[in-house]
Amino acid sequence: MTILDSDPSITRRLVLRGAGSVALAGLGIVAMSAPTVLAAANDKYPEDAFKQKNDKEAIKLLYGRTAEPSDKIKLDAPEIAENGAVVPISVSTSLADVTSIAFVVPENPNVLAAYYRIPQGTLPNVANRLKMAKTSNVTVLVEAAGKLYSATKEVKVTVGGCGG
Amino acid sequence: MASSIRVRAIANGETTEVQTLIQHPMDSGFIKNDKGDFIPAHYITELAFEHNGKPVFVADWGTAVSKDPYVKFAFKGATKGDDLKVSWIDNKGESDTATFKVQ
Amino acid sequence: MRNLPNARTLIFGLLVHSFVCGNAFAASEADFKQAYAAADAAERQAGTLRNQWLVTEAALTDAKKAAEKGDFDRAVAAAKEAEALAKASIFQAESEKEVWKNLEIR
Amino acid sequence: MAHVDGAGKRVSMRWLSILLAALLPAATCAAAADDTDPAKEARAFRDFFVKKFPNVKLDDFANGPYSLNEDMRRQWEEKEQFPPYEFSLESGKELFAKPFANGKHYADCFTNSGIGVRQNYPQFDVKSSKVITLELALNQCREANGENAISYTGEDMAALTAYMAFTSRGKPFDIKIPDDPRARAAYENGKRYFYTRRGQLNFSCATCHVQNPGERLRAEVLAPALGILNAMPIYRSEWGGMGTVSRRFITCNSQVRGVPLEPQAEDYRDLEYFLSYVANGLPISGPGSRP
Repeated sequence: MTILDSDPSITRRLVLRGAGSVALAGLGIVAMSAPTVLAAANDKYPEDAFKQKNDKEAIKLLYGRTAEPSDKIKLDAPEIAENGAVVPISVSTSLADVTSIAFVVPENPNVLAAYYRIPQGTLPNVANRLKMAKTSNVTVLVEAAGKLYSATKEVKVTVGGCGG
Repeated sequence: MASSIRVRAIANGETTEVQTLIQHPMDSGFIKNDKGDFIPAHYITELAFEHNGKPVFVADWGTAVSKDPYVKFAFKGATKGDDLKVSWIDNKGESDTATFKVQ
Repeated sequence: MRNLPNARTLIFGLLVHSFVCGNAFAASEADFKQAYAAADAAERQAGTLRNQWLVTEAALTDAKKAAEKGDFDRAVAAAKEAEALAKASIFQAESEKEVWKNLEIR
Repeated sequence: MAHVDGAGKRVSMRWLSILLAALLPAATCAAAADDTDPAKEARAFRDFFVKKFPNVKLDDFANGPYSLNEDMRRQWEEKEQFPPYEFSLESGKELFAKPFANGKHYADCFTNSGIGVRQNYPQFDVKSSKVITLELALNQCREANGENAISYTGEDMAALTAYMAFTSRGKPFDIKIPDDPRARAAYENGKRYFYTRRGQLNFSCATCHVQNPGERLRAEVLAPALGILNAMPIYRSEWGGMGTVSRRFITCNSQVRGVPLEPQAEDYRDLEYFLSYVANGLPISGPGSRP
């Protein structure tokens, strides 16, 4: 870890102190000038897919097709999540021409967790940290050369990350 | 101005590995507070990375991404000193943008 | 885990206890006041021993709430439960004054 | 024990027998030795864990449950690539540097301006005859400079101690018990607190962290008592945020269904003194992250 002696800009005062719901208020002004990067990414946020309670429905809405399992996808997730609030999950694949990667957790209240668009020149490897409400399969979907592939692994969760 | 975004972008040969941590509650809307009321959903919906004006990675997120979210990816074509622009926007319309140097 | 059965025994004891403590007669406000005072005194003694239990506090709160609603049967039962719990915590603290040494790594 | 009426007596007798049943197994392993040299005790404490976990390197006990469980260790190492306490650490660095209203700084209250000193806390202060933890020292510094004390369980205290721990990473705990009966008494009191069973569950700190480290209690893998404070303060996924030593002790008490003491109560400070002393020689690893 070098954060304390590297980029001085990193030590700037934080607006986002803690999880306070009003913590983001200071950013309202920025929100006015919609981020250009987001504008440049012209694909629309798949809002309906993110609302789905059923994994098959979510995949259908997102891709309009079903996936076939592939052994060219390496899904890395723990056997037992130390806490469902933070489950490190990563994927890499040797499939060519990958255009998107999505993570689905069928036992979560909203099954679609994340959808990553992979432009040309970006490697088909993603690591992220997801919440899991309870023990569930985790399915990763890889869209490659116009086809849809998947890999699945079970993660045991004893302390859920969704509360309630 | 202060930033909620932390980025480590390290070039190694032709590949640049990017790790990002964002300070955000990522409230799912499924958790109750001490009073038993549901804390309203408040989560980042889109996170985008741009190198030389070209998007290199776009994340669409739902409620199941962990608090203070982390993501790692890698892309080709950047060299040390290049700018990497990072932006996010959440379901309440709040947002943040910051630019980092590839190291 | 060698020590978990202890916890289970205690929790089981509690369940049994609340079951056997059901009251057959109708209690009055005076009954409640007496039962509550006894429980409160015991809990304060546990406090001087720095060993109060969360369940005792919860039972005391229950007793008060039930009394406010005029449900003195429940209030007395909860106060008696609180007293028994407070006494158990006092017993625990008193016996631990010496017994803790048995666990020490030497 | 005096009882008001027959029903009360029945209940108490039942409780007595239950409690006795709970206590007896422990009572049978009594050791008669009355050798109470703290240095010797610390060695015995360390040897106990080294023997119990022969595959764990001594310094690694500073990493808590991650020293004992491979699957969890991988998740932890992944998280350490960009640890969740990083925002708190940065905020701590800023808070630490920010001058008080009188122009003085936290740095003025500490040796070496507060950098790389975390391993020397807690200290026994002969003047006030009490154990001074790092958290207490920070608030004493504030108050000496006309500032209000901050919450021992809050984010700012966690951030400040995170920063001070970070500048001390790798430095071995170096806790001193001065040749003073009061210092020795504080250590003994901390030890007593550590081994004393409490709460409705009838657990002591040692029940979980001496007898059962590495085991799962519900979902959590219990950390060994040796080195358990080296990683403080910690980001706990369960909390979704940072917590100080004070916060950790309080939650431990609640988890065994006991009413917690107030933060920085004498018993808690003495407990911290004892636990830090027996970890002498093990490196500071804080701030840490835990499930």
